[in-house]
Amino acid sequence: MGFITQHAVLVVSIVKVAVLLLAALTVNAYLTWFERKLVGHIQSRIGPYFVGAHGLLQPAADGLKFLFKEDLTIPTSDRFVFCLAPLLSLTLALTTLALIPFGPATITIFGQPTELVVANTTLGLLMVFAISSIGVYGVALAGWSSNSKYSLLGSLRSSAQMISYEVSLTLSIVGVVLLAGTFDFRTLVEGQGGYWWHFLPRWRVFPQIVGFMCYFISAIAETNRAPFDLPEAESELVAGFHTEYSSFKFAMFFVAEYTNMITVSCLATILFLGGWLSPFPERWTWQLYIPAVGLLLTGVALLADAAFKWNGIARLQLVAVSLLALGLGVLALSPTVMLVIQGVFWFLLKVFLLIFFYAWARGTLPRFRYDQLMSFGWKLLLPVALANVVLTAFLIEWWNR
Amino acid sequence: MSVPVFMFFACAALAVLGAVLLIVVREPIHSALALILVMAALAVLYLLLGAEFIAAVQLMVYAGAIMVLFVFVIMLLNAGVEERTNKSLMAKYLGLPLAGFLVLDLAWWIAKSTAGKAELTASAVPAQASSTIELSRMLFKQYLFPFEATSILILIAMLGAVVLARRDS
Amino acid sequence: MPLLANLWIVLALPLAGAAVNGLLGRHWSRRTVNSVAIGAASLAFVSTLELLREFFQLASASVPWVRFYFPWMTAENFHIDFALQVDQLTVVMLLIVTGVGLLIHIYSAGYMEHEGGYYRYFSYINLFMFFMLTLVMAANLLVLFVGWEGVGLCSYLLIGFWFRKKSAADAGKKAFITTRIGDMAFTVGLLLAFWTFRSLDYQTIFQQANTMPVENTGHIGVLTAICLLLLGGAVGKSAQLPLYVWLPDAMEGPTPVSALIHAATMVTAGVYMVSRMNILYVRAPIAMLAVAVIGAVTALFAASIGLVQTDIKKVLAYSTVSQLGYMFLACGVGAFGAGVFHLMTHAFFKGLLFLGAGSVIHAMGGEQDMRHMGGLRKKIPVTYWTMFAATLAIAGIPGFSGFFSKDEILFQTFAGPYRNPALWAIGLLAALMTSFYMFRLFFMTFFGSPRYDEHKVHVHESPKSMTVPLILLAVLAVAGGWWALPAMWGSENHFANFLAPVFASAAALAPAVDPEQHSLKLGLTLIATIVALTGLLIAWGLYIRSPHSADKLATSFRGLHRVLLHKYFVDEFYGFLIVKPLFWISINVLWHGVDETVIDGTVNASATVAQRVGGRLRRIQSGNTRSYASWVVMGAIGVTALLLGVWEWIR
Amino acid sequence: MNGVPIYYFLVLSAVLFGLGVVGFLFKRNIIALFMSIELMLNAVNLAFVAFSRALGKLDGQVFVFFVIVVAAAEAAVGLAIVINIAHNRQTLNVEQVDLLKF
Repeated sequence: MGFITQHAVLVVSIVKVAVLLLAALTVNAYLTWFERKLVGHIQSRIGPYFVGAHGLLQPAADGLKFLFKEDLTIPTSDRFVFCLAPLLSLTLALTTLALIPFGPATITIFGQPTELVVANTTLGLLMVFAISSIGVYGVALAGWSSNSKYSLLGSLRSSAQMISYEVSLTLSIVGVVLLAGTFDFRTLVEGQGGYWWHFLPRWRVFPQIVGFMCYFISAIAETNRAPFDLPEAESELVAGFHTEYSSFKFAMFFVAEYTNMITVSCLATILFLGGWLSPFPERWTWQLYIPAVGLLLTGVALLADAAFKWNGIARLQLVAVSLLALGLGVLALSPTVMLVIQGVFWFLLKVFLLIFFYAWARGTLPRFRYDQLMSFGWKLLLPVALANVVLTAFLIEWWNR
Repeated sequence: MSVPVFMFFACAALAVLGAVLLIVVREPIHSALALILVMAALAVLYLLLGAEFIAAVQLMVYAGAIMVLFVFVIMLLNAGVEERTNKSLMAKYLGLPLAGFLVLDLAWWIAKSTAGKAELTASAVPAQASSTIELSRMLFKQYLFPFEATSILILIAMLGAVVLARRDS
Repeated sequence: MPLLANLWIVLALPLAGAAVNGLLGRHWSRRTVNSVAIGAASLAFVSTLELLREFFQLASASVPWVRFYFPWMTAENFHIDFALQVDQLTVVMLLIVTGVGLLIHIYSAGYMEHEGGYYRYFSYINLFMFFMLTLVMAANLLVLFVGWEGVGLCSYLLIGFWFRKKSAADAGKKAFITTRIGDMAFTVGLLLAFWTFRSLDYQTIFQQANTMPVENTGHIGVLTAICLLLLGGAVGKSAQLPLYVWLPDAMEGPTPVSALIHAATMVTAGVYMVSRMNILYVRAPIAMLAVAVIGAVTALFAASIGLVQTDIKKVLAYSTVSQLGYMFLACGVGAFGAGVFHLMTHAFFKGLLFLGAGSVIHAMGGEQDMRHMGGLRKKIPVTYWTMFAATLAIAGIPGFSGFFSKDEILFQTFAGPYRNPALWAIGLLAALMTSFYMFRLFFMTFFGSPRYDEHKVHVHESPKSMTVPLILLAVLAVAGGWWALPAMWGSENHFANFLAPVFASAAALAPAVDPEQHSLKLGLTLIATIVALTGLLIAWGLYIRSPHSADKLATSFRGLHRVLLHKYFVDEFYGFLIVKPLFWISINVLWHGVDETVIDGTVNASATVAQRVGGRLRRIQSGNTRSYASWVVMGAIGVTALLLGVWEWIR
Repeated sequence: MNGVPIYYFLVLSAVLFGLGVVGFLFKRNIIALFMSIELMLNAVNLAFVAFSRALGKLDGQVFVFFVIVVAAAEAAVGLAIVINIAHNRQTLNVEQVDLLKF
C-alpha cells in the first residue's frame, strides 16, 4: 500500500483511465445493439433477437468475430500508415473522452479526493476540439494507404466533409462560449444552474437554440453518421475508407466512430443541456430516488419477462441481468451513493437521449448527395452559425450596457 | 528527474525525431506525418510553457487544418517517391555546412541572451485561463490593426487559392 | 490717374488677346479671332491715348514715371524688380507701336483672309505687340531684354509662319540665329553694366553715369565697352552691317508682318535702345563714332543693293535697312531726337509702303516681281495714291514727313555737335539712291504698259479693311513730319523739344554749336531737295521715257550690276567664311568626333562591359530553387553574424 | 513546477530551425520544401512562446498567433500554386522547374 499512497495521483489517474476505457468499450458495444434494435423497430423489424434473449449477447458475438477473423493487409498498401490510421482514430476518439466530466461530485479513492473526469483542464473545450480536429487523419490516411480507389474516394470525401463541418461545428458553440465566457466544462455547466421565470431551466439550449441546431447537425456530419454517412455509402463505394480493413483494425474504426458519437453528445449535453444538472428544482428531494427506482423497475420488468416469455439459457441470462439491475438499484438507495450518482445519472440520461436521436435520424432520413452535402454545409450551415455568433455578440454587448 | 524536465526531453526528442524523419523519408505523406508529429510535440511543449491557447491553436490550425491541406494535396496529386536529383551543386556541397553555420550562429546568440537563463518556475506561470483572456484582450485592443490586416490577408489568400486552383477551360 | 497708376494694363491687353486666341482660337471662326485680336490692339491703342493724356498732366518733376510691380529675382546683391516706366521717349514709341500696330492688325484681317493658321497669326502679332510694349516700357535693362528676346521670338514665329515652305522656315531660323549673335554681345553688355553699376535700373545707371567722366578718344573705358557691346545687340536687332542679312530674307513672312515688325517697330528697337542709353553713349565718343559710321555705311550699302532688286518686297527691305542706317547715323552724331523722329516718320511711310506693296501683291494674286507688273495706276487707284504719298515721303520731297526727319539728320550730321562732313556726304549719296530706287519701284509698278498676262491675272483693288489703313497711314506719312515745320525758318522743333528732357543731360554734355550754323540749314535743305529730285528724274528717265535704257545701262556695267544684284555676295561670303566651317566642325569634330567616338563610345563600352559581367554572373542564376535557397541561407548567416557583432569579435 | 531552463527551449527551436533549413536545401519535392518552411516557422514559434514565458509577457504568443494565421494563408496559396505546377509540368521535383532564370 505504501507505493499507492506515495504516487496516489498517478494510481488514481490510471484507475480512472482503466474504468473509463472499460465503460466506453462496453457502452459502445451495447450501443450497436441498441441502435440495431431501434432501427429495426423503426423499420418494423425486431432487429437482433437470437443471440441471447433480445439479442443481448450479439455485441459479444460481434466482438469475438472481430478478434478471430483473419487480419488482411493488402500487399500493395503502405503498411505503416495502413496500421497507423485505425490506431490514430481510436486513440484520438478515446482521448477526447478523457476530458469530459461526468458529474460534479468529488469521490475519494485511496484517500485521494478526485473528480469524475480523467484530465481536468480549464481549457477543456478547446482541447477537445483540438484533438478531434486531428481525427481527420485517421480517415484520410486509411483511405490513402489502402491503395484502392474506393478507399481513396471515400477518405477524400469524408475528410473533406469533416473539415467543412468542423468549421460550422466550432462556430456554433462560440455563442455558448461567449455567454459563459470560459472554456472550462465545470464552469460551463454550473453557469446553467437556476431557472427563468421559475420554471424554465437556464440551459443554454434555449437562448442558443440556433447554435444548438447547427451544432447537432454538424456533429452528425462530423461523425460521418447518417444522413451524412457518405464515406461508407455502401451503394456507391462499398464501405468507403475502411473498405480494405478487416477484423480488429475495422473494429477500431467502428469503435472510434461510436466513441466520437458519444463525445459529441456529451459536449452537446454540457454546452447546451445543462450537463449533470437535473431539470427539477433542488427542493424536490424525491428526485434523488429517480435513478434507484428506475433501476429497480427495470429489474422487475426483466424478471417478469424472464418468467413468462423465455426459457432455457435465455431465461437464466435475463435473470442475471435483472438481478444486476436490482442490485444496482438497491445500491443506489444507499444515501452516499445516491448523492454521488445523481449528476452522473442526469448526464448519462441526456447523452442517451441524444444518441437515441442519432439512431432515430439514421432510421428515418435518406442519405444526402455529395454536392448537396457540401452546399448545405458551406452555404446554409456556416452562414447561419456565423450570423448566430454575430447576433449573440451584439446582444451580449447590448445587455451589458 | 522531475516531471516537467522528463516531459520536455521526451517531447524534444519526439520533435527532433520528427524533423529528421521529415528530411530523410522520401515518401511525401510520411514526411507530412513526421511534421504532424513535430507539431504535436510542440503543442505539448507549449502546454509545458503554460501557453494552452497557443497549444490548442497549434493543434487545431496547424495540425488540424494546414497539414490536412498538405495531405490532401499529396493525395490529390498522388505525389510519388521523390527522386534525388542533384542539379544544384551548391546545395549539394554547401548545404550542410551552411545550415551548420546558421545553427552555430543561433546557438551563440542563445548563449549571449540573458532572458534564456531564467528558470521556468511556478511563480512565472501566468494563471492559464486568465492568460487566455489576456491574450484575447491584447489581440483585440493592442493588436487590433494587425489582426484586421491578417483577416484581410486570409481573405485575399482564399481568393488567390480559388483563382489559382480553378481549372478554367 | 488710373492708367499711370497701373501701367501693366497696357501690356496685359495684347497679352490677353494672344493668350485667348492662342488657346481657344483654333475652334473659333475667323471673324471671332480677328475681332478678339483687333479688339485687344485697339484697346491697347486707346489706353495709350489715355496714358498720353494723363502723362501731359504729369508734373515734369515726376518724369520718368517709374512703377515697381514685384521683385523679379533677388540674389543677395543682385536685385531685379519687374518695373515699368513712362517718359517722353516711351510715349512716342507707345504711340507708334500701338497705333501702327492697330492699323496693321486691321489690314491683316483682310490680307490674311484666305490663309490657314489664322488664329495662330493673330495670336502671334498680339504677342509681338505685348513684347514690344514690354521693351519700350521697361524700367530696367533686364525687362527690356525680355521684350528684346520676345520680339525676336515673335519675328521668328512670324517669318516662319508658312513653315511648310522651306525657304520661310530657313529665313526664320536665319533671323533668329543672326540676331542671337548680336544678343550674345548684348548679354555680355548687360553683365558688364551690372558689374559696373551694381544695378540694371535705368535711373540708378544714369545717376551713376552722370558722375562719370567722358572717355575721350585715346582711352577706352568700361563705358565704351558697355556701349559697344550693347551696340552689338542693336546691330543684330536693327539689321545693321554686318548682321543685316536676316532682314531681306525676313520678307518670306506675310507682308503685314514685314510692315509691322521689319519696318515699323521691332527693327527700331536698336535705335530706341541706343537713344535710351544716350547718357552712356555721349560719354563714349568712340562708341558714338562706331554707331555713326555703321549707320552711314549701312545706309549707303543697303541703298546701293536696293538699286537693282526686282522683288518689290526686297527693295523695300533694303530700303528699310538703309533707313535704319540713317537712324543710327543720327544717334551717332548725337542727334538722338532726330533719330527718333526719323524712326517715327519711317514707321509711317515704310509701314505704308509695305502695306501698299502687300496690296499690290494681293492685287496681282501673289506676284512679287516688279518686272511682271506695270500700269497698275488705273486698276488700283487707292493703292496707287497712297503709295505715291509714301514714295514722296521716303524720297524726301519737301513737305512730306520723310523730308523733315531726313533733313534733320543730314543737318545734324553736317552741323551738329558731333559734326562729320564725310558721313554727311555718304548720307547724301544714300539719299540720292533712295529716291532713285523708290521711284524706280514706283514707276515699274504703276506706270508703263502691263507686263503680265491680263487674262490670267485680273487685278482688283483690295477690300476696305486693307485700304482704310492705307489711307490713314498715307495721311500720317504726309503730315507726320509737320512737327518740325517751324524748324525750317530757325524756329524751334516741337518734336525735338518734346523729347528734350530725355536727352537733356546728353545735350548738356555736347560741345556747343555756334549759332551761325543755323544759317546753313536752308542751304543744306536745298541740297537735299535737289538730290531727291535728281533721283526722281533719273528714275523717270530710265523707266518712263526710255524703258529699255535701264537694261542697256545694266549690260554696260555688267560687273557692277552683278555685284549689286547679288548683294555684294555677302551671303555667299558668310556662307563660305562662317557657315561652311561651322558645318565642317559640327560634322567632323562634334558629330563624328565627340558624339560618335566619345559619347557613344562610352555608352557602348559600358553596355558591353555590363553584358560581359552579366554573362558571367548569369551562371549564378541557375533557376534552381535549392541554389537560391543556399544564397538566402548565406545572407541569413551574414545578417545574424552582423547582429551578433562579429566585427567587434574579429577585431 | 521545478525548473526547465528557458534556453532548453531556445536550443530546441534553433535545432529545429536548422533542420528546417537542411530540409529546404535537400528536399526535391516541392511539397516537402513547403513542409520544411512550416517546420522553420514552428521553430520560430517555439522561440516566441519561450521568450514570452521568460519575459512574462504575452506579446510573444500574439506573434505566434499571427505567424500561424499567415502560415495558413501561405499554405493555401502555395499549395494552389503547387497544384498548378503539377498540372502544367507533370512533375513535383523542384529541380525540374527551373525556368525562372530566363
